[in-house]
Formats: sequence, C-alpha cells, structure tokens
Amino acid sequence: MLEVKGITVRYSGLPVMRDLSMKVEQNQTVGVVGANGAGKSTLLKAIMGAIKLSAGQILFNGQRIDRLRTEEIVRLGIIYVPEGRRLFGPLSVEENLMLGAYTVSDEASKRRNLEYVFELFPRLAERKRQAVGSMSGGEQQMAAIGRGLMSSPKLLMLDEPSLGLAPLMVSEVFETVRRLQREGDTTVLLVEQNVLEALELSDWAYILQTGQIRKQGPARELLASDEVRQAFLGL
Amino acid sequence: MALLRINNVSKHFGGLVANRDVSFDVDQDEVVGLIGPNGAGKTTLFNCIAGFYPVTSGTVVFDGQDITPLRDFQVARMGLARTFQIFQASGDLKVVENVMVGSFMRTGSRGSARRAALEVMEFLGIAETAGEMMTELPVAAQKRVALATALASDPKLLLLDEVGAGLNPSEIDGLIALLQRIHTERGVALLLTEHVLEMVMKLSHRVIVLESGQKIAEGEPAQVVKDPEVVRAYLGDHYVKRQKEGGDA
Amino acid sequence: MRKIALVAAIAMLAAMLVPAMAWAGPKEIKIGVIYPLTGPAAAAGRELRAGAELAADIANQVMPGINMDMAKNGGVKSLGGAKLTLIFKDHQGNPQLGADLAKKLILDDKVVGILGCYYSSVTKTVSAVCERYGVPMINGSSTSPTLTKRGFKWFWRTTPHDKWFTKDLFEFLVGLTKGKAKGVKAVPREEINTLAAACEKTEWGSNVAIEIKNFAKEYGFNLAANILYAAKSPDLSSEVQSLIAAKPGAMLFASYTSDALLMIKTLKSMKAKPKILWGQDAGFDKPEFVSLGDDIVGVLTRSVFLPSVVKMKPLSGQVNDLYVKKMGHDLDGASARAFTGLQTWVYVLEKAGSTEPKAIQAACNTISIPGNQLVVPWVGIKFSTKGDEIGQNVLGGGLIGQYQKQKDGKIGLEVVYPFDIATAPLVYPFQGY
Amino acid sequence: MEELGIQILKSLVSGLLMGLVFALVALGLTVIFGVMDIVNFAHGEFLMVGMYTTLLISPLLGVDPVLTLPLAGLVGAVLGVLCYFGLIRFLLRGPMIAQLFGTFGLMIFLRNLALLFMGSEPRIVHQGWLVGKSIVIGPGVVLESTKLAVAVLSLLSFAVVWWLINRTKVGKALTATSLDAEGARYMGISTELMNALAWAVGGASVGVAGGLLVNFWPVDPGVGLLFTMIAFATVALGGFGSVRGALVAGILIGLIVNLPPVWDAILRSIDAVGLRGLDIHSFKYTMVYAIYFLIMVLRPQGLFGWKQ
Amino acid sequence: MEAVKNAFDFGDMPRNELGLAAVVLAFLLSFPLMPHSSFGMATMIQFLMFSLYGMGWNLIGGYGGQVDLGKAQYVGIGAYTTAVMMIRWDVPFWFSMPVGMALAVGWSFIIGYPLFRLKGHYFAIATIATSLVLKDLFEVWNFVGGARGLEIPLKGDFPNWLYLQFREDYYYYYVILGMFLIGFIYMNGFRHSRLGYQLRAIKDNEHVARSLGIDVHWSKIKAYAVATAYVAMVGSFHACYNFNIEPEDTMSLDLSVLIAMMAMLGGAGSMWGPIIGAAILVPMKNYLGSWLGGQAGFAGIDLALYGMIIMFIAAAQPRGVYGIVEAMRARRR
Repeated sequence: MLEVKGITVRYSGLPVMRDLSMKVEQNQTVGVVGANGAGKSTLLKAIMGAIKLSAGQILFNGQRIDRLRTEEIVRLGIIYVPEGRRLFGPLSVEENLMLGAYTVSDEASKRRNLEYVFELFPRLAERKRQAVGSMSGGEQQMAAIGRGLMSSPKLLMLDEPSLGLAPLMVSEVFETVRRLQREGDTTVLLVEQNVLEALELSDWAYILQTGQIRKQGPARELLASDEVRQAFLGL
Repeated sequence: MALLRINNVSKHFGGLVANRDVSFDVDQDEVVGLIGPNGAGKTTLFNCIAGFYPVTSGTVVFDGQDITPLRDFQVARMGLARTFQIFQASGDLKVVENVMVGSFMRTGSRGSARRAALEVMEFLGIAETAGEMMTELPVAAQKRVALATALASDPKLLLLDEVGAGLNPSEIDGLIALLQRIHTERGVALLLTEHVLEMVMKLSHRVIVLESGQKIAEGEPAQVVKDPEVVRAYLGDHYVKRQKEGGDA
Repeated sequence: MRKIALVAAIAMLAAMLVPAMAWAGPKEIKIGVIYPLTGPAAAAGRELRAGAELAADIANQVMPGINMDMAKNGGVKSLGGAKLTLIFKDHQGNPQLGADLAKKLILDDKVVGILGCYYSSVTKTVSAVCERYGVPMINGSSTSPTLTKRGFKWFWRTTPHDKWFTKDLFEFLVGLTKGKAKGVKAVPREEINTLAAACEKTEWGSNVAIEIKNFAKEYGFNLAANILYAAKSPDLSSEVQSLIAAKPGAMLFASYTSDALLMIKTLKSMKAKPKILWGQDAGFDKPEFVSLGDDIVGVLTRSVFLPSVVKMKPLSGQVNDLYVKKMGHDLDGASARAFTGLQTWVYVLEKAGSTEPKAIQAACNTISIPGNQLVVPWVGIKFSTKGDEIGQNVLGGGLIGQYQKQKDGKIGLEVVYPFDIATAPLVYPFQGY
Repeated sequence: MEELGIQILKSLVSGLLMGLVFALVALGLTVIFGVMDIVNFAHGEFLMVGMYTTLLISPLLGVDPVLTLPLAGLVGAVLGVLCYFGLIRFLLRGPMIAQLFGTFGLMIFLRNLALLFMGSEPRIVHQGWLVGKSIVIGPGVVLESTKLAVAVLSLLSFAVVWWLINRTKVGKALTATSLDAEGARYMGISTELMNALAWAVGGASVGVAGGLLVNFWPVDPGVGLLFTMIAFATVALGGFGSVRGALVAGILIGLIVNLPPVWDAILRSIDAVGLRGLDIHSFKYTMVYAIYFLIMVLRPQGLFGWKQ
Repeated sequence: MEAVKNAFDFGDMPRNELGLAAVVLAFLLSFPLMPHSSFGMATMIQFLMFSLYGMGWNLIGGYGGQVDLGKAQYVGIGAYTTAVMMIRWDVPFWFSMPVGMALAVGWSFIIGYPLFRLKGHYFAIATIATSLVLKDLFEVWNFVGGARGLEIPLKGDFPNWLYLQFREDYYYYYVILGMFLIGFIYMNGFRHSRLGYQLRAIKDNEHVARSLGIDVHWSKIKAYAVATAYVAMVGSFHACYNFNIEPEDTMSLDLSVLIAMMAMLGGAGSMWGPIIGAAILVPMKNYLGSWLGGQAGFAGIDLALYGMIIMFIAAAQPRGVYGIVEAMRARRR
C-alpha cells in the first residue's frame, strides 16, 4: 500500500535519514520504533510531504506522492496524527474533530464518522464543547486520534500516541488502536518509543536508528530478541 | 549539607499538575540520574530548579541558599548550569565564541574568557573545532559545544537534559566517559535526565524515578531497575503482566 | 555577480567624482531654482516652476505685447544681452536635500544665484548654505517671518510674510466694523469680536498661530480658541467641535490642501455658521479647493495674486494670458510670486551689470522696482537694509480674496481687501452650513 | 454645565463614529496578522487604492460612488492576493525583520506608483448620495452621512468576519492555519490558499473602506500613512490578530481623539483662565500613542490578544 | 586597556574583508582630494551619517534581533541638545555633543525599561509610538522652538572648529569621518566585549543565554543605550551641519524607517551591513531622485523603483546584501 524507496533527507546539508526503504501492506499494522532522534518523526513527515526528500521515492497505492503537497497527500487518504498532537487548543473538541473532516464533503459520512469517534471515545462526546487545550493529555490524545479518523483514512499514521500519557491512558490509547485493527479496514503505521506496547500491537516492525533501518521483521519476533531489549532498556 | 536540596516542589500549569511534592538531594560528589517515561515531568522539574519557571510550592536550596525566588540568570550565576534538550544553533557565532559566552559569566575580560573557553574545549576534546561556525557542525558536536559552554561558566552543578538524545551507541559511550571525567576531574556534580537508560545506569550513583510528576522510586541504579513499579512505568502493564505469566509458565 | 558589482561600484564612483558637465556659454546667466517638484507639494511645485520659466522666457525674448522693461531687452542688457538659464532642482520638501542641492548648484553648476524654495524650512537650510558661500539668494514665496530676522547678508525676500498677511486680516476685520468694505454696512463689533483659529502644527502653521494670537491682542479681539492640529490628520471633528463651541464670529485657518478640504467638509457636516471664514492661503488657494464648489462661496483667503487682479492691472492680464497659454489655467499665488521672484533677479542683474556676488549684493540692497513693472499688486520692490528685518521687501502687500459665484456660474476669487481696490462687493455674512 | 453635557454627548457620538471608521480600516490588518503573523506596512496604501478606485471608476461608469464599492472591494482583494503570491509568500520564509522590510518596500512602491499615475494633489468625490449630507439628531449633535455609512459598514464587516471565522468551515480552516499552519496542513487544509484568502479578505475589507471613505476624505498618494499609524495602534492595542480587539480598540481610539472638545468645555464651564493656554488638540494623537504604549507595557499582548 | 586592544583586533575578520576595509579606508580618507562634485561630497557625508545611524540601529536590530523603528527620537535629542546649548548659552559643539549623548542615553533607559518587555511587532510599533510622542511634545514645546524649530546662528568666521561652522563641506566630511572611524572601531571593540558576545547569544537563543547567567532584559537595555549614543552623536553633528532643525526632519517616522531600512538592506547583524546599506541607499536616494524625480511627469518613479529593490532584496535574501555575499562565500567553500 505504502512504499518508501531509498529516501534520503537532509537538514541544512546534513543527512538525517539515509537511503531508507520500508513497506506498509494493506490492513497491516506496522510499527516503527527507535530512540529519540532516531528519525521516526522525520520519516512520517517525509511521507506527508512536510519535508523535502533529497533522494528516493514514496509510493502510495502505486502512485508517487513525494512530489505532492501535504494537503494533496491528505486527500489521498493518508492521515497523520502528529507527535505532540498539534490540536487547535482554543477550539472546541467538536470543532477540532470537524477540522479532521475538512477534506470530506459528504455530510452523511461526516456525521457517521463523528458518531463513530464519539462511540470510540465517549469522553469526547461528553466534552465536545470544551476547548481542547484545557483537557488532560490523555483526552487530548483521544481527540487527536479521533480527529485522524474523521476522514475515514486509508492509512493512519500515529506518531508517538503514548507520549506524555499516564500508563492507564497509554493502555487505553493502545486499546483503541487494537480496536481499529479489529473493526475497520484501516491500515496503521505506528511510531513509538514505547517499544513493547508498539511491538505487541504491530504485525510487522522496523527498528530505526540514526536515520537508518537497523532491523525489521514480524513484530513478535523482534519482541523476543535480546538485542531489542538491550538496546532499549539497558537490561 | 547537600549541594542541591529539592523540598516538596510542586508545579502546576493551570489545572495541569506537572510536578507534585518532589523532594531529593544532590551532593557535591554525586552523579544523580533523573528518569521516567516521557511526560513524567523531568524537564519541568529541571526548569523549576534552574529558575526558569517559578515553582507553585516548595523550595529549592542550592549551596546553602534558598534559590526559589531567584530568576534563571541569577541561579546560573550561583553556579548551577544547564543544557537544553532541544539545542538549535542558528547564530553567527563561532564555536569558540559560543563557549566564551559561558566563560564571560566569570570574567569581563575577553582574553581570559577566551583562555577559559579554550581550556574547556581542550578538556572536552573539541579544541580543533574552535574556528568553525556552529551551524556547520554535526548534531553530536553541537551538543558537545553546548556542554562546553555550560562548563565554561565554571558551575558547581550541571543539569543535563537529554544530552544523549539522537546519538548512536558509540557516541554515547564517548559521552559517558566524558561526563565521568567532568565529574571526577572537575568536581562538578551532575544531575541528568536521560532516555537512554543505559547511560544513566552506567553513570549515576543514584537514580530518581519520576512518573506523572511524582517521585516513585529512588536508589542505586541496579536496584531501581528491578523495582516493579519502575518496570511498569517504563514498559507498561502488559510487560509486567507478561513477565509474571512468563514466570508462571 | 562579482563583475556586475564591480561595474556598479565604478559607475557609482564615477557619478560622485565627475562634476556635472555643464558648459557655461559666454552669454548665459545661470540661476539655480530649488522647488518641491515632487512630494506632497508637487502640485504647487509645478505652478512655481511654470511661473519662473515664464518670467525667464519673457526676459530672454523681446515681447512687444508686454509692458515690462525686461520684455523689451531680449536678455540682460547690461550684461550684453546675456540670457538666463534656469537650473531646476527638486527638494521634495526635505531641508537636508535642499541644502545639498544648493551646494551642487553653487559649486558644480556655478550658478550666479539661487531662487527658491517655497517651504520655509527648506529656504532656511538653503539660505544658510548661500550665506556660507556668499552666493545671493532671492526668495519669492516663503512666508515664515523668521527668515528675514536672521540678519543674513545674502538673502532677500520679495513676498510679504505671514505677519503682514495676518495684520491684513485684522485690518480687514476692523475695516469691516467701520463700514469700509464694499457693499456692506458697518458690522457691529460684537458680531465678529470673537475669533477661533485652527492652524496645522508644522513650522508654517505654528508661526501663523503665533501671529494670530499677537494681533488679536493688539487689535483687542477675543481669541476664544487657538488650536494647533496635526497636519494630515485623518479626523478633524474634535477640532471643529471646539471651534464651534467657542461661538466665534470669525474662524481662521492655516491649512495645506488635504487638511483644508477635510476641514471644509467637517465644518459642513457639523453645521458650522461663522460670520467669516478665512484661510491663510496654501490649501485655501488651490484648484482642488475651488472644486468644492458652492460650499466655499463666501470663504475668504489671503493671497498675493488673484485672477481678478487682471481686471485692474493690464500688465497682469498680459502675463496671465501667456500663462494660460502655457498651463491652461490662471496664475495663482504660487506662480505669480515665482514669476516675481525671477523677475527681481533679472532687474537686479540688470542693475548690477555684473555676475559678481558683491555687485549683486549691492544691487539688491539699493534696487527699487516700481509697482507698474509687477504682475502682483504691490507698490514695488525695495529691500530693507537695516532694522530688525534685513532683506525683506518693504513695498509688498497682501490681498484678501473671497470666493464668489461669478457670472458664468463658476466659483472664483474676487479681491475684497485692500478695500480701495476691491473688485466685487463683499458677501457678508458667510452663508454658513 | 449643560453645555458640558451636550459636548460630552457630541464627543461620544463623533468618537464612536470615528472609532468605527478606525476599526474598519484596521480590520484587514488584524485578519492578515491573525492568520500569518505578518504586519503589513502597506495597509494604508491598500486603503488609498480603494479610494482611488471609487474616485476614478464612479465617473467612468456614471454611477454613484457608493455603487462602486463592490469594485473597490474586488480591487483590494485582487491586490491582496497579488501581493501575497508576489511578495509575502517569499517573506514568510524569512525572519520578522525581513517581513517588516519587505512590506515597507511595498508601501513605498505603491505610494509612489500612485504619485506617478495620479499626481500628488488631493482629490475628492464631488457628487453622490452621501456627499455633504448629515443628519441632525439633537442640539448640535450631528451625524455625518459618510461616517455613519462607514460605521454601519464597519459593524457589518466585523459581523461578517466574525461569522466567517466562527461559523463557517473556511473560517475554522483559517483559525486552524493561524494556530498551527503545519498542523492545519495535516488536516488537508491548503494553508497557501488560506493565506491568500486572508489577504483577499483583508484587502477587500480595506478596499471597500477606502471606496466609502473617499465620499468624505480627500485622497492623495500619501493618504495611507494617516490611517496606517492609527490602524497599527488599533491592532496592537486590541491585540494582534484579535478581531474583537480591533473593534474595541478602534472605538477607544475614536473616543480618545474626541476628548479635546470635552476638555475645552470643562475649561469653559469652570472658567479656568490659567489653563486656557493648554491646547490639548495638538496632543490628541500623542495621547493615542501614549495610551497605547502604557497598555502595551502593562499588558504586552494587547487588550484581547492571545498571541505574543 | 584590553578594551582598546579588542577594538583594534580585526583578527577574526576574513582576509578579503580586511583587504576591502583597507581599500575603503584609503578611499574615504582621500575622497576630498580626488575630483568630486559637491553633490558627491554631500552624498558622502550623508553616507557616513547613515552608516553611523545604522551601526546604532544594528546593535539592537541586528545583534539583538529586535526591530527598532524609533531611532529618530535620539537623532532629535542629540540635535536639539546641541542647538539649544549653542543658541542659548553659546556652548561649543564639543561640549554639547557629549551632553546630548548623555541625555539621549538617559531617555533610552527610561523608555528602554518598559520597551524591552515587548517583543516582535509589539516592540516595533511601541518604538514608533515613543518616537512620535516625543516629536509631538517637541512640536509644541516653546523652549526648543516648537514646530518652528531652531536655527543655529552663523558665527561668521570660517572655519570655526569650536562651533563646527565651516564654509566648505570637506571640513564636515573629515569631522564625520572621524566619528565614523571611532564608531567603527568602537563597534569592533563592542563586538568583542562581554556585552557584545552576550547580545549575540541572546539573539541566538534567549533561554540558553539566560541559563548562562545573562540578564537578558538588562543586557538589551545596555546595548540600546550604546546604540542611542551613536545616533545622538550624529544627531548633534546634524544640527551643526544643517544649521536648522525641526521636529519634522530630525524626529520623523520617515527618518526612523530610513535608518532601519538601510541597516536591513545591508544586512542586519553584521559589521558591514549598515555600511553597505548606506552605501547603496544614500546615493540611490540622492542620485536617482535628482535624475528621475526632477523630470516632469516622472515624479515618484525613482521611489517606486527604490521600493521594488527593497521588496526584491527582502524576498530574495532576508539577511540583506551582506547575506548574499555570505551565501556566495559559503558556496565557494
């Protein structure tokens, strides 16, 4: 479904990502894990067209998207739930969700999606008039994921959804991802620092280090490898 | 008498509680690690100590003086230096000039500021980059310069915020050795937060674990890692559960 | 890129180093003329330039139809029929630039003398340059009283200044109460005893404000409001409210054009009803102002030249015809004074018989041009050489004109003061809004 | 005392009217700043273009100046979009310093282009439904028809902009762009389009304002500066980017500049001869700037600002 | 003494810049000896004046990163102090100039304290506001002549070094050139001083600067005071050079904008920026204006062109002309 072919990204001349390739298959959940600064967010932003590539290609359903503008990529059905959530703080929950459906013109499907999000996160329904900036981190993350679902994405890319959340909230967020896997036909690309959770959730995983893929394979296998545990836990 | 004493420090942002009743000490001859998952409030605590944020309640005592009401630059002049998690070099300063800004805290003379800066850079092994522009250095080297700048202000205590972030394993090993030398040869106490646990474990004499703004554990690195609370905080409930299941099986 | 920069630098340098290649012919007298040709006063600048050019044309040719000495000589006779060449410079209203241009004219173009500069502020800096270099300067149209109070040895002014004009106003008001005005019975003093003034607060307006204050005291009028307002203000409603609240018999203004337009509009919208509405030239004497039409019927303005002067002065009519041919409209205060300024230069040179500064200085200090040579209705031109005003023309005089509806339905200015040369009966009181 | 009461009423009325005029002129500035944090120093020149548009087009089409307002708005909008794509888009990449610098250049350019084509003489509209009319509503209390029309348009424009921003999908997208342009792009919002739209709306509002203003105010190439400075003070006082703030601050400034007659009336009513010499008319804009400065110092984000 | 050493230490300047500086210095020193037009001379004097204004602006605008659009108020304070002292008490220029600088610096502390609590556009517009307030006050203050301004009486004997009254411009030229050289060398020393380094650190990142013990607010105020001294010094010179000052030409927004524009065009934050900016804009303003502006029917075309050039530079290279030079140098490396 999504294919990244040998991309290189430079910041002010310095390569931060070198010749990286990866694949996301339809209906799969793919995890990308790695330490802070390994280039995970850079990868997602490159897919979103927010960062220019110095080399390589990105294909979505066979179509080259690395020359497109971000908003065109969104219209193709790739939705990015960014790190730090990037909600529109002073706006209400509902307004934020409706902005998630900005590219959708069909009122009925908007309503359907809104209901689905509210059903997924009942807490958002309770607080739909509240300014999203005044909610707790976990609620904000729900709003961010909910906003991502508003346009019925073909590929949902979650960037550190557990960042800054209390453990209980983290499980709740991952539970949601699991439910999306079960219910929908949504493909998920999950970027996480929370290695174990991410690997447990994913079908396939990539381990990223200093802008390069260090290891890839079925997530369960990676989870079992000592190398991973050592690299991330120092255990 | 501890060099730094944190007494029941709490920090609220509006309704959000970032730190709640955190207390601990750092001694002059110590390296203390401050760990915890993302969003546990480590950086906020650093900012409170450094006077960047006013604390909501509690006190910070440094070198026998209550520094809670002091502003950040006043705290820095007391001998409490810090590095920043996100370090962006954008300016038109050369490396040595950048480090000199640190040494200018202790002297008004350009000559002695320059000497002090070069000495610190020599110590950190980056003397050869002195004439280069900051923006031309790779990230790892930039971080070293930031470290040199903080060190050039001749601090008693150095707060290190994620110095290892974005470095590869071999770079991290070098950094660990360096920090150890800073501590032993220069007698600077270190308080560091880190994601790369490996580094914290190797460096610290003592580790303090924060979660959701509260201290949940304190002790020697080896013990703390085994603390189920800590493992749960870091790796999540499932992992703990599975470990148990695994243990049962 | 480097080459281009190099070439540009060399060109720039060359421009600064090479003196202007003005070639001086034997029979050419160069006069530097500095006026605001662009910038906020560009419209006035155009009139000034045309006025000076017309005077030079008349002086350089033989024009039998003009009853003027200089129209008969075809150049300056005493200098062997040398022709005048005017070098125009644009000071854009900037005193510093004006001074720089004066230096350029004096040192590079080697002019015999300077004419200018309309704005009093620019005239100040330019005359200071002339004073330093000992180059004569004749000023035809700056009305700041201070200009001739500095004791300069190389500065002469032909036009009357604001003190004179303001005095004219008060003479007019007093005359009105004595029944001297044409077509109006003696007006009771109480009716116009209260005055209210609004002047723009740059150097010109604030000078006028001071003169108004001093003369009101001297003539025993009650100056109930004397407002200084920011020139080019987006809103004059508060000023107008205060003027109206003072319940004056006469409202007095010193405004540039856009302020004058906005002032009249605001006065109208606030239904102001003064008995007299008087403006100190500038904005009140511009084509744009006239375009306000019926709203300004009855408004008074001081000037040194009004088209209706033509009726009583044939010479003015002759020159005016030429000016109309050149510009498409009548002479006004600015162009007539510029004309007179340059004309004075011609007579001074004629008298001096030399282009030496000392000779010109002597000629200026002793010259006497009779009124019948001038387009402006003055007694003549004669500069004072002692007292507290050095270089001021003591024979000048102002006019007060009134906008009236003329036979052809157009709005035009009629002379109403001095009373003895009034060209039409005074419309009194002002219609009010 | 009665005189004082009437004067206060008069000043209130004219202050309110003038305040709404200032607010309308400032509206476009605050919209543009709100969306992309750019202060447009050429804002007053947009007003000038609107004024000239009506001045020139009305006699050409033979219609009343008021009827040419949509055209003035259109010209303003087109000018805004042109400026965005021709200049502002490039300035956005640079620091604030370059933005100020660039719009300064635009200001000088537009003003002198007008000088080149229109000459420096102030010009006015002579005939029209609004020209020279005013409504008397009390003893000495007069509403000037153009100012009244501008005031009504001002309220209307604020209502429309408020509605646009708070009640429409595009408005939400604009808000999102202003809050976090990158985040907005992830929603599929074309921020480029939104920025251009902000310039179109800003340009249109000030263009229409110019078209209406020229019924009362004379226009010349330098007319912009008179209003630009006031508009800056208005926008900064209200808080950059705050639509509500611009309205309140505009009215506040309108009232401040109409204080001097009240002061005069007070002096008259208490017959304070000693204070007669103190003419505060010449300080009316000084007061605006001084109050602006004080409020800035006490409340750096402005009255209603949420950005600093 | 170290300060003096710092001031003359040009060691950190690239070799080609030093060479350029030597050429420029030789040119400046010998300019009056070369054949030149008087307008060229006047242009050179203005170039030096605006370079100094720009150097002052650059301290806050360039090194401090905050756009100051109120520099004219300090030109005014310097000019008025000199004029008032000369007219009322017959004080020579060399005494009134330091007094003017001191008064301007005093005023800069008074308004600098609240001013530097503001940032970005708020700061820029607040500087305009303070400058306009001061100008409005001077316009009605009779002691300083109100809007009518002040005119310095001619002493009559030329050259008069005490009162800075000369007939020929080259005297003024050497006086302002002296100021320029002192200003340039002092600026070099400032760059190497503690405050200079601190200011650059502040521009880089205020948080980091604070963590290094720098009182950001106070440092900016101090730098602002130094900047003010530059501007006021030239203001004093302006009064003597022009013989006549008015609020309208010494304290206007136009002047403030022009100062900022030259420094920004040349390149904010570099030693050469203000000088390059003045070297481009002053001749352009004077020559373009006198070539094109004087032509009937072309009024405004010179300034329209000027606006276009400014827009182009701002869009193409936000760091100004010096930024273009630097970019070229970086590419060559």
